[in-house]
Amino acid sequence: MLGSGLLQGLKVTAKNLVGSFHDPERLTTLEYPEQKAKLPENYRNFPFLVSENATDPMGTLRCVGCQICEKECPPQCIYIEKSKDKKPDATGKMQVYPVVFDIDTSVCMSCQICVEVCPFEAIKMDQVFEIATKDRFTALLLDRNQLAKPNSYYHEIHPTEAAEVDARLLAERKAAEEKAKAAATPKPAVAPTPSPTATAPKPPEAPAAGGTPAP
Amino acid sequence: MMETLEQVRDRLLARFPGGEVTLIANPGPAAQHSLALGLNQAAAMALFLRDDPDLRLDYCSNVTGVDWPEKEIVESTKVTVPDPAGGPAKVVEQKTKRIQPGYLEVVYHLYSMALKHGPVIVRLRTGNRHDQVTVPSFTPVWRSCEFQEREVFDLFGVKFSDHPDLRRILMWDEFTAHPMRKDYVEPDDYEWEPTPHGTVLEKAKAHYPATAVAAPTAAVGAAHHTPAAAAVTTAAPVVRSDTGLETRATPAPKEGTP
Amino acid sequence: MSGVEPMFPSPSSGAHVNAVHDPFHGDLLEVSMGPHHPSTHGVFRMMVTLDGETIVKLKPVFGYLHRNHEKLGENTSYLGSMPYTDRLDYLNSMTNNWAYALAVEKLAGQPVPERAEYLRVILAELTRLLNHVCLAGFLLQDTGASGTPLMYAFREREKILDLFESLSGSRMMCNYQRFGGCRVDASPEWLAGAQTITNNFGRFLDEYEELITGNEIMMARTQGVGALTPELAISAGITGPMLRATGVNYDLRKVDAYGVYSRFDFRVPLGDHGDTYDRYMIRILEMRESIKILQQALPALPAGPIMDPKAKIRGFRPKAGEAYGRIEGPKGEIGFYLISDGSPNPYRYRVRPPSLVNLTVLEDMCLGQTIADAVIILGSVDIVLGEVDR
Amino acid sequence: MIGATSFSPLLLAAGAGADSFLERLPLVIRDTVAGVFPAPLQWLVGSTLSIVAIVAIFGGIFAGLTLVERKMLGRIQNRPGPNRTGPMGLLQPIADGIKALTKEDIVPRSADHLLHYLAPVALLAFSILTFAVIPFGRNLVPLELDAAVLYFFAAGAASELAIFMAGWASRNKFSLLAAMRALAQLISYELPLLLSFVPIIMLAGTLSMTGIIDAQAGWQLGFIPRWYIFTPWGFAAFVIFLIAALAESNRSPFDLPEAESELIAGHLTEYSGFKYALFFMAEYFGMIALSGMAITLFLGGWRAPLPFLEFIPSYAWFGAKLLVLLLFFIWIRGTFPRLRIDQLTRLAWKFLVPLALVNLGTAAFWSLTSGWSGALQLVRWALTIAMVIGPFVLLGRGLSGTHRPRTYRYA
Repeated sequence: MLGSGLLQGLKVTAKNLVGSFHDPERLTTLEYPEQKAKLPENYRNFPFLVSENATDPMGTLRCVGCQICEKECPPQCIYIEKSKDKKPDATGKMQVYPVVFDIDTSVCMSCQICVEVCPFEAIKMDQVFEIATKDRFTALLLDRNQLAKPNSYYHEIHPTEAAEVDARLLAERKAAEEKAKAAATPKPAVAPTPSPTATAPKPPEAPAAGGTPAP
Repeated sequence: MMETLEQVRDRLLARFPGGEVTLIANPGPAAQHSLALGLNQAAAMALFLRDDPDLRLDYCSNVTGVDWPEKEIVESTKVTVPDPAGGPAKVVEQKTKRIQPGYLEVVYHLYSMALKHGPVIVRLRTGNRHDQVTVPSFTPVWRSCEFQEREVFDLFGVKFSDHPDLRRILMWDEFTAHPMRKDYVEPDDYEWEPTPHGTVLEKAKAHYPATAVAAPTAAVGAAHHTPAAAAVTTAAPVVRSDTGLETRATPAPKEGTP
Repeated sequence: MSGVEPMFPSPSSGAHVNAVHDPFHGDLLEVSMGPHHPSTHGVFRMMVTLDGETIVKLKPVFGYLHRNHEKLGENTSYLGSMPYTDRLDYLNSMTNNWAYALAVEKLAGQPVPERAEYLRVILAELTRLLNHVCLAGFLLQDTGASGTPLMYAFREREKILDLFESLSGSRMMCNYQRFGGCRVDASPEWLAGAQTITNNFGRFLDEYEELITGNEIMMARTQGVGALTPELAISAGITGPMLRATGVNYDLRKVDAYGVYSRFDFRVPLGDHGDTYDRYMIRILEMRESIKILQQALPALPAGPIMDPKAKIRGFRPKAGEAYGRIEGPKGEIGFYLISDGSPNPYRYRVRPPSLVNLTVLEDMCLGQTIADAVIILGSVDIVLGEVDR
Repeated sequence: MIGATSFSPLLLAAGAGADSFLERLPLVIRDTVAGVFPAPLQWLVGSTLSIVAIVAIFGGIFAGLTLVERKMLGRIQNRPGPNRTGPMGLLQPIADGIKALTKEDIVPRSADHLLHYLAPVALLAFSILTFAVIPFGRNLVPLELDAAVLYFFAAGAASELAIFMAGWASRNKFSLLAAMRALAQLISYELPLLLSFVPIIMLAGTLSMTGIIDAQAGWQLGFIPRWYIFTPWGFAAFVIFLIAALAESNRSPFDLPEAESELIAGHLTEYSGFKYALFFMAEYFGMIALSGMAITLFLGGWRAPLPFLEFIPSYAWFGAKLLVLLLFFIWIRGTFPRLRIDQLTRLAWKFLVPLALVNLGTAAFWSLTSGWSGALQLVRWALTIAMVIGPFVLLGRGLSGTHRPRTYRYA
C-alpha cells in the first residue's frame, strides 16, 4: 500500500533516534579534543629522523646523508646536503652526516616511500597530527633539529616495528663486527669500511617489513 | 578463443586491399602486440573490427596518445618500430639504429563485451608532430572515444577529423600548448614558498629580483647552500620583507610533540 | 574523411539548441551548475540549458582539478607513482593501487605471492563496500534526504577506513600495494576485525534498505529516470555497476578473472531498466556479493610471504615494452597503460579513468529530464573528480 | 478593555479548572500591567503586551526549535548534534544569532534592492500575522475573529508571495527557478489544505477558532476526547492537512524552493547574514502557525487529552501538542528524500484533492448518521472507515503507477 515504505523508513529513523541514547553502535562519534581515538600502530603522518639518543640528537643521527630518500620522494619535499667531513656515529664508526636535512611538510604527502627506501632505518613515520600553525611558510619547513627524534620515541609510537628494526640493526652490527674481527685477525692493517652510499647493503625483507610480521 | 593478431591483420588486409596494417610487436613480458592502421582507411577498418562477427570488438576501453619526438626515437625504437617478420622481439632491437622523424600516436584498446575477449590494440600514427597531426576519429564507431579523444587532442595536439565536438577538455579553452608532449616547457609562473630546492630558488630569484621575497629566500637559501651558514638556521633571525611576508628561521614549536 | 555514420551520435553536440520562440515558452535558460554547486560531487560543472525545468542541452565541463597526473607519472619513478594513484579516486585507493600494481607487474612479468593476492581481494572488496555505501548515501543526499542515509553510510564507511588505517597507516591514501605483493602484512587481530565488519555489514544493509529502498518517494524519484540502453552503454564504454544496471553481463572479476577471483563463488547482479534505481540497486546487491567474497576469502587466507622475494623496491627498471592492466574497480574498469623504455620512469603513464568515460553518456541520460533529475543522474554515475580531471 | 469579561462565553463552556489561578495568570499579568496606565491607553497597552508576548515567546520557541531540530536530526543520524556552545549546546541559538547579525549582508549588484530588502521582512510579517487568531489557551486568543480560519489562510498564503519576491529580486537563475517552484507549490497545495478542513467547518458550523474548539469538547465513552482526529474522516483530513502543511511551510520532503542539492539554496541563494536568518525564522514561524492550526482543527485545541488531566493549564496542553507536531515534522525531515516538482504537483492534484473531496462526502455521511446508535454505530464506523481507505488505496495505486520494488537477476 502507498506509504508503507515511508512508514518503514520512519520506523528505522525512530529506532536510530532512540538507539543513539543507549546503544554505542548508534552513536559512534568521539568528542575529539577531550576524547582521542587510539591511533593504530601503523598510523603514519610525517617523517622524522631517528637518532640513537635524546641527549645528543645531532651527533647520533642514523642518517648518513645518502640522499636516496631525496631522489625517491615523489613530491620532492626532502632536501639534503651531506657533509664533506666524517663524524663518528652512535657506534663510533666514522660516517658522513647530513648538514642540512629539510622536509617541507606542506608538500609532503605522507606516502612513506622515504621510509621504505632508506637502507639505514634512519627515517621513520611520525604520528603527530596536531601540527596546525598560523605560518604556512617557514613553520611547515622542518629542519633536522626539528626532525630528529630519539629511538625511544620510535619505540613508543611503533613498538613492534621498532623492536624488529633494533633486532635487525643489532644483528647487522654484530655481523659487521665479527667480519671486521675476522678480517682484522689475519690482516690488521686493512679494515673494511662500508661505503655509506646508496650501494650499502640492506636486508632483503626490509622494504616489506613495514609492520607486523606474518602470522 | 579469439584469433591471433596476425590473422586479424591478414583479414584486414584482405578486406581493405589498399589499406596499410602493420603488426607491432611488444618486446616486454606483457606481450600485448598491436596493429598500426594506415590513416586513409582506419575508420572503415575500425568499423570492420567492431562489426565482424568473429571479432565484435564493441567496446573501446582506453584511448590515449603517445608522443615520440625525433631525438628519443633512437633509444625507444625497441618498442615501436615494427618487426617485419613478426618474429621474436630480440631481432628488432639491433636493427633499429636509425633516426626517424617524430610522430604522435593514438592508441586504442579494444575489447569485446559480447564475446568477452581482447584486447586488440590499435594504433594510429600521425605524419609528424607539427602540421600532419590529423587522424580519423573513432568516435562515430565507439562513443567512448568522445571524451578520451578530446583529451588526446587537448594534451597531445592530435586532431581528429569527424569528431563531433573537438574542444579542449581538461585545459582551458585559451590554453595553447599541449602539456603531455615530451618537449612541453611548463610556464614560468611561480609563487614564493620556503622550499630549499635549488630549482625553485632559481625561479624565485628570477621572479622576485633583489627586493621583496629575495630577502627571505636568500636567508633560507644561504643557510642551506653554504655549509658555513648552516648554523644560522638554529639562530632566529626574523626577516621582514617589503611584501609583508614574515619568516622565522626557527619555526614555531610543534604542538603535540611529546 | 572516414564517412562513418555514427551509431550513437553525441546529442546536441557542438550545435546550439533550437530554442522554442513562442510567447508561451519564452526563452531558454542557461544555468551553470558548478563548479561550486553543492551536488556536483566536487568541482564538476554542467552547462545546462533549460526549457522551464526540462533539460534540452547539457555539456559537462571538466578540468578544474586537472593536475596532469599522467605527466607526473612520467616524471617520477614507477614506485613514486603509487601514492599518486591513491589520489585519483580518493575513495578507492586500494583498487587504484591494485590496478597500477597489476599493470606494472604485467609490464615487468612480476609474479605475486598467493597471500598477497588474497589480501588484495579482501581489500578490494572492502573498498567496493566502502565506495558503494558512500554512493548510496550521496545519491540519497542528492535526492534531498537531509543527510540521514549519508550518515548511516558514513558510519559504516568509517569502520572500514579504520581497518585500512590500522593496516596501511592511512585511512584514504593507503599506498598499500607494491609491485609483487603488498607492503604490510595483516595481523590476526586485523583479520578478526575485518571478519567482524564483514559479518555485521549485511545487517547494516538490511536496515539501510528498510530505510530507503522501499520508500515511495525514492522510487518515484529514481525509477525511469536517466534510463540507458545496453547498446549505448556498450558503445560508450560504460563499465562497472552502471553498465550492469543496463543488463550487460560484463564484470572483469569474471571476464579477466585477475588475481584469485576465479576461486570465489559470487554472482553478478544485472538490472533490466538501466535507470537510476537500477544503478542504485545493483550497487546494493553487489555489496551483498562482496560480503560473500569476503566471507570466503578471509578464512581461506593462506600463510606465506606477502612480497615476491625477487621484487625490487629501489631501482626498479622494467624491460622496454608496454602493458595495459585493468581491474574491476568499484566505479568501473580502472586501467593503467604503461610504456617502458627501460629507464626508472615510465615513458608513458596513462590512467583509464572509469568516471570520465562513464560521464560520456551524461547528456544522453539527462536530455528531457528535469534539473532535479540531472543531479541524481550525476549522483548515480558515481564520479570522483580526482579521477575525472586527473 | 479587553479583559477577562470578553471571554466569558469561553469561561462558561470550560470545565473544571477553568478558573484556576494558573489558567488566568497570563490575563492577570496583562490586566495588572495595563491597569497602571490611564484608561484610554489601556487597550493599546494590552494589545502591545499581547504582541510582545507572542513575538517573544515564539521567537524563543524558534530559537529553541532550531537547536532541538539540529539535536534531533543529529540523534537520528547517529551523532550528538551541536554540543559545544554552553552546557549541552544550549547556547547554540544565541551563537547562531550573533553570527547571523555580524555577518556581512551581501546584495548582488544587479539585484532589485528594494524587493531584495523587503522580501524577508514581508515573509516574517506575514507569518507573524497568522499568530493573531490561534487560540493558545483557554483564554488566550489574541484576536477573536468570526472568520478566523479564513484570515489565517489568507495571511499564510501571502508568505509565498514573499518567497517569489525574494527569488525574483535576487536576479539569480537558481533563485528564479525556486520562485517559480514556490508559486507552483503554493497554488497546488492551497487547495488540499483548504479542502481538508472544510468537513470540520461543515460539522462545527463555524469559521471561528474558539467555536471549532468548543465543538470538540466532551468525551466519548468517558475518556476518549471528541477531537476530530478520532473520527475516520477526521484522521484522513488530518493526514491530508499535515502533508499540505508540510508543503505550505516548505518543509522536507517538500522543500523544493530551497532544494539545496538542485538549486543551491533556491530563493535564499543571494541572501546572507541577518536577512537569511529572517527567512529561517519565518519558515519556522510558518511551521509553528500551521501546527497550531492543526491542533486547533483536529487535536481539540488547548483541551486536555484525558479528563483527569484537566487541572494542567490549557496553554501547557497547547504547547505540548505543538511540541509533538514539531518533533514529528523534524522526524519526517530526517527520514524522507525530496519529491520532484512535477511529482509534488501530481501528488496534490491527483491524490490529495480528490481524497479531500471524497472525505467531504464521508464527513457528510458521518454528520447525517449522527443519530445511529448501538449496532448501527458499528456500521457507521465501518462504512466511514471503508470510505476513507477505499479511495486511498485506489488513488494510491494510480499515484504510484509503475513504481514498485524490483527483483533482479544474476548472471
